[in-house]
Amino acid sequence: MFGLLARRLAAALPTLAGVIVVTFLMTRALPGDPAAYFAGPAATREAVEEIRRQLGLDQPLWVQFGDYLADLARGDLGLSITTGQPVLADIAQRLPASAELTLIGLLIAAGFGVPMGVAAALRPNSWVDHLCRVIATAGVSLPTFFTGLLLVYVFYYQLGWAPAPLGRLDAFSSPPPQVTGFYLIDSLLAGDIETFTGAAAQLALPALTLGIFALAPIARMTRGSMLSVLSSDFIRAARAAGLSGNTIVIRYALRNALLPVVTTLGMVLSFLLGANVLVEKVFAWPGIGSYAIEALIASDYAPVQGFVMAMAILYVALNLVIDLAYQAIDPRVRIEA
Amino acid sequence: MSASAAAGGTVGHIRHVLSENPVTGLSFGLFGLLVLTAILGPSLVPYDPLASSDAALAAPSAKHWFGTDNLGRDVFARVVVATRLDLGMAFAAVALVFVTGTLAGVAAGFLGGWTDRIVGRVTDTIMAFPLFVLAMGLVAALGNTIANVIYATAIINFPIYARVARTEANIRREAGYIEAARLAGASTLAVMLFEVLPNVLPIMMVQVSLTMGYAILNTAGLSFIGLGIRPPTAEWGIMVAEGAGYIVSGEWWIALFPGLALMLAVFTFNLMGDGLRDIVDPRRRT
Amino acid sequence: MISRRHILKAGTAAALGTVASAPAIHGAAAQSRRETLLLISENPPNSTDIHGVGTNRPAYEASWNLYDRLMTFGVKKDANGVDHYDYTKLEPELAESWNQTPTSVTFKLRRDATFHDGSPVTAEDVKWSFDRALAVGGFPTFQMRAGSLEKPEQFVVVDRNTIRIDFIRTDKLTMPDLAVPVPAIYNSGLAKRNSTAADPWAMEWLRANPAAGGAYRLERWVPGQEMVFARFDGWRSGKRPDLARVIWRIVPQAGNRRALLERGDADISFDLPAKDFQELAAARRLKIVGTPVENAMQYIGMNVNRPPFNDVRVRQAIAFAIPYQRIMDQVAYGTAVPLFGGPAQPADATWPQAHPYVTDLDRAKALLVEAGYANGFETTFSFDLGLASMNEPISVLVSESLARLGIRTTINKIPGANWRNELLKKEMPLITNTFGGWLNFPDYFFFWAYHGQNAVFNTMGYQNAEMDALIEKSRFTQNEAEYTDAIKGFVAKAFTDVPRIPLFQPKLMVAMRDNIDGYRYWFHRQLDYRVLTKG
Amino acid sequence: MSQPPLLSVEDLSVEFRTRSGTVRALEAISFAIARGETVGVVGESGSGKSVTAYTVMRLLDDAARITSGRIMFGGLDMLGADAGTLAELRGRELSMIFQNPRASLNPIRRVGQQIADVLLRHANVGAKEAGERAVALLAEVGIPEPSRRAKAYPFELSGGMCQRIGIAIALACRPALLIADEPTTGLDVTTQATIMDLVSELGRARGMATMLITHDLGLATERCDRVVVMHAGHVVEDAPTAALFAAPRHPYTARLFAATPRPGLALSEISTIPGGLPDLRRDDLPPCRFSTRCDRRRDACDAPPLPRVTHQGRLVACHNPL
Repeated sequence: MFGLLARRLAAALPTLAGVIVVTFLMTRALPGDPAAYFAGPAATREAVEEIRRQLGLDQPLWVQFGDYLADLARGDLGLSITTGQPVLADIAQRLPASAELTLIGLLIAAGFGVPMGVAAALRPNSWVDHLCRVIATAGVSLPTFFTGLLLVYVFYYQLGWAPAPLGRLDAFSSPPPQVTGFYLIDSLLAGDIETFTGAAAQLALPALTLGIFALAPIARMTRGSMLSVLSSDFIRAARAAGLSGNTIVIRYALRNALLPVVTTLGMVLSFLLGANVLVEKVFAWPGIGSYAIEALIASDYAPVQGFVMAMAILYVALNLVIDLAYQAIDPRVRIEA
Repeated sequence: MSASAAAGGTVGHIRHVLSENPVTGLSFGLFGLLVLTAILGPSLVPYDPLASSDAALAAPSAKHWFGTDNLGRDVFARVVVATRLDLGMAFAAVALVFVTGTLAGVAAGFLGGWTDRIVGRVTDTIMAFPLFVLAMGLVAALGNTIANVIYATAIINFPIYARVARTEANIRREAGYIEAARLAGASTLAVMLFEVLPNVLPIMMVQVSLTMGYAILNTAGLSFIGLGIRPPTAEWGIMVAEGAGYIVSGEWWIALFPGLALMLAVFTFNLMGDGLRDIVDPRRRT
Repeated sequence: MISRRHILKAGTAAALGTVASAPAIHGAAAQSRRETLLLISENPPNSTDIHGVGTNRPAYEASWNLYDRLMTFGVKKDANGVDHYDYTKLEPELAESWNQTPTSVTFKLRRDATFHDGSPVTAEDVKWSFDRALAVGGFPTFQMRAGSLEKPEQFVVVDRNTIRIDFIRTDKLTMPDLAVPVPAIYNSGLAKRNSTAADPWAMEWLRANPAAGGAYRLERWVPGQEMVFARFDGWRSGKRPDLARVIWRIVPQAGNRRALLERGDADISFDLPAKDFQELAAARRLKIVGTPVENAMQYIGMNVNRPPFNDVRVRQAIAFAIPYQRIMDQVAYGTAVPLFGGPAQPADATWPQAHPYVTDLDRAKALLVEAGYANGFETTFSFDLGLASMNEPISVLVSESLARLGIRTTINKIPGANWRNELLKKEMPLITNTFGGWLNFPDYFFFWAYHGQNAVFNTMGYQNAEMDALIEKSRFTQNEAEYTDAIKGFVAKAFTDVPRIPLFQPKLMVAMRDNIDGYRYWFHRQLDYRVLTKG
Repeated sequence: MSQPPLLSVEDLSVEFRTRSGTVRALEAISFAIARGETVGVVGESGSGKSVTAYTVMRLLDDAARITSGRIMFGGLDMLGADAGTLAELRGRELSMIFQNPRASLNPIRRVGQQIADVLLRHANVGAKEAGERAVALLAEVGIPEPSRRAKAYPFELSGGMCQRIGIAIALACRPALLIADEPTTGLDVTTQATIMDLVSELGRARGMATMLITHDLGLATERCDRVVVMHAGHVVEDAPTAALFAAPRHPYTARLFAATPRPGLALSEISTIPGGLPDLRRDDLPPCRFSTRCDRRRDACDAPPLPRVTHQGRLVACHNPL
């Protein structure tokens, strides 16, 4: 178990190194000039140059990179100009919001996508199959920003069913005492049902937006995987043994078919974390995606670097979790490991 | 089997796939429509897509099918004319990554060794980024131009191509005809380019159709946040972004129609990709 | 001196402290909505300390409501009956009275004034605060200097409740400059306790921890998301505010902000597109107030040092080619005062005022031919992406109109962070931009925007000896007639040479629910919670 | 035979629709199996043996179409039965063991549980009893340490073990007919014999009829009462083992015999069957699908229909039998 962890982390190191270098170069190439920003609105060109010198921005790139690495080694990700906060604190505070949103979105996608994939696989090339395919493809074809806007317009503005798109809680509630940072969990831990329903209501539309987008990969993967499992020998054997339809589809076929789907989930999740930057923007969701967008547009590069680092680490961690999940489901991997 | 029989077989196979999957036929039809719109669109539209007028924010009518935007420009004309740009950008990006990604992947899969390791590292590093944010960062860093949007879109799609091509080349590495070509004295490069590559191409063509949709979404997403396209150029993403502010005040048509066009285009390419995969590689249908 | 380390390396502890304190107020949600104002805006404040490095505009609002100053401005009704700060009247805030002589002013502080932590406000606190504004550099120091407040020796503690400010020159801006947001009064004892050897002015700590004594205290701040203010019941510097609590939420999408206001989920916002203000005003479902922003304008600037805009005929041609009315109708939507089609010569000594140009493509064409550009030319039209909602449609309409003269423009959107940098370089040939000054004097505007000192706001790089002479005269003359003539002179010059083409004077628009009263327009364009009431 | 057979297949034709055309997999085949009888179905790969088995089990996939015929099993019309009836029947009255035993087991379910699943479904027992009986069955099929092995996953067991599990599943509910589809393919020779012994032994003990599908004519003659020879979707010969062994009448059967290694036959004497199976997608298949490979072919062979002559309890489908 620890061996696997260590091997995995070692394998991820070159990737992380690549991410650090690329991010550093990319952010230095951003058009903004922190010196001009810090120098204030009425500064002369000389004043800006002076501040540039003080900030060390006149140093050769490799010296700046050295400084950056040294700071990174101390866990110092710098300060955000936009929020005025240390990037680490910002990310620590916003990550749970993104994670909660993305996970719920994924749950919605899996909740619909898996049954859709199964239904399609049970009757390939029937109208059910075609319908599932069209729905899933339509979902992934909708730009998330467009879906989000439409949902807000219809369900909040027109129908009034959804609460105002004001972030994780309505303005008059306070967040539950922080344990996990996931409001749904924290509010339940605190026994605060009102906050729980409030948080769930706020989550509904943005999570649905993400869910619609992630539906296709999950439904497709389930369908394909289900089709290949359904045509495999042991399903035929199970039928020959007269097992009931439910037992065959769920206990025999689906459990096997989910193995490759679990692997896909990792990809989908990392894909969603990227896709949710626009969703967060639309729903005023205080996650790290909207944080990164704002920072990038403002050429505020400490948050951009911090965000990318956080995502890269998350990506590695995610793959590790997927491996572990795979082990939990598949005895073959478990015993070999 | 004779050549004509083989050709007949392919046609028959395509016919079979289409009859089994009417949705694919529909996607081919839509694709034709999109391409025609991209080619002929600018000469067909009733209004200059860039000309403002006093008839601002007019609702859809017989005169303005999709209404007009905040500057009185005809939304229908803009949506139609934008087809060429949106498809063009996505196509350029996909063409770029098709060439580079396929070559890199084939080299990695066929040669193995350090080539494989380098390509693997590059793809891993790209994959570790949240792709949309990487694209944003690249465009912001390289400069806010259409060309850079295309490069950024190509870069974030690189891992998909490199990985698929790598797998396919790797499978074929030990194939009989490769051995035969090698024994016949062909150089490694020649074997790779003339034996492996042509065999990998059909599968990569399927990827083209599948990633076209993603490329369109990506370029539109970038222009949604103000990167890439310069006003007053008509482009679907930026039109949705501009129209977004008008939805709440009831002028839904400004965002809705470009949004629908965007969706339709992506939808077409995704469905077509599925269909092409059926034709090229029936076993892999998912 | 600012070190990069210093700025970019944050007091992690301070920020985490803010976050961790959130649960402590859990349960305050029950507070009645009637006493709570929900304010929404597009951009978040990044500090509570107006002296902080890189403090953004929304943070001025936080500072204004958290901190007190010695004096504040009076109030008057504007033409529409809306409360408007009165530049001519200074009123007591922390100072209960003052005595001004030609060489100094002496303030008596309120004896009963305390900071939020209960410690009394003393002259030492005032001295420390003003010293700090001068010491930290950047914007606060610049703003203090605008009122000839330049040296720490000018601030003299007379006794515990008395402070004297010595003048280094006669400056009509000194007294008003003491009532702007920058000279806020800090709790020096608290701040010093949280300073370090490396950070003697507690810059890091004060960013998230106000050491203030104003009408509101900071209840919670989740950076980038919300700031919550609670009324400070020990406030003595004015009438007890009506609102017990103010929740300020960040809502990035304009459409969502409108929806929130219309559905009654939010109470007030400045940040709506012009068109929404126009429609909401027409629908009468919300109270919409628009006040022309003093000394401010949206304009087209041309780089006078480069061809083709070094030729005044080309600049005049452009001024005749702008589709002014269409911009008013389709961009400003009535939220602005037009600045075109005025009389041939300046009518009075006010600023901004309408210039004589109107849309006349024939005259524009004739001028271009005369200048040798019969076939037009190619150029780039740049604007700040951060203000795209106004700038982008303006640039589209202008470039479409220029295209009729054969002038082919490429529109260049510059990210907000880079805009100031590009302005500093003074290389952009053609821009649209907005500029305004806090201090409402024509000569103040011209000194920054047209003077040969070539400040960053002189985005056109315009330098003209005659212009400079008129501006200098207006700044220092004591003679009213001479002052008026000088202003009319430089305004006329600005319109003839036309390095910048004024388009309109924007209005500061605010939308609020019907039950919100007491809104007051301030030159700093931020909301004053203290005077708002909710019925 | 006064008693009706346990299974009768009459005039059965099956087609597959594929992307490349229609495959006429079975054409008008007939045969029967009596209670307690062991019948071998023999032929090359692709001759339609497995399709026959799956058709009887009604386990064909969606691409298959039964174009004619009737299958009666214990008085039930199998082709007319609904899905529920069939599912009740399978595993209880009619069960099957497969070639490639490991692939026929659910890879991520413990083998004891897989046996118990069948018992729970058909045997009207509770979970606990099903578990116990599963262990007992494992013991019965000769698996040592059955209670430990019950907790194993298929990949932890050898191929032979897996096939024993397959047999345990198939026999769990004492079916009347067992279809064994090449049950020993892929197993080593000694295991092959043990498995076959097990099938015969348990079958005999339970009075069970067995349909043994194999390409190995030797194995069939060794184990079966009667042998049905199939070629390219036709039943070409159907005879009691002894009679068939003594004198094959169809040229294909004879060829098969010649191609089967047996004791006392030198390797050089083993002949191969020339040509391959015809492409069953062709529209112009000759009435006798063996005619292209047959050295006894005459012009009459091209004239439809294919004769199906039954004489003294043995059937031969040939114009020019031996």
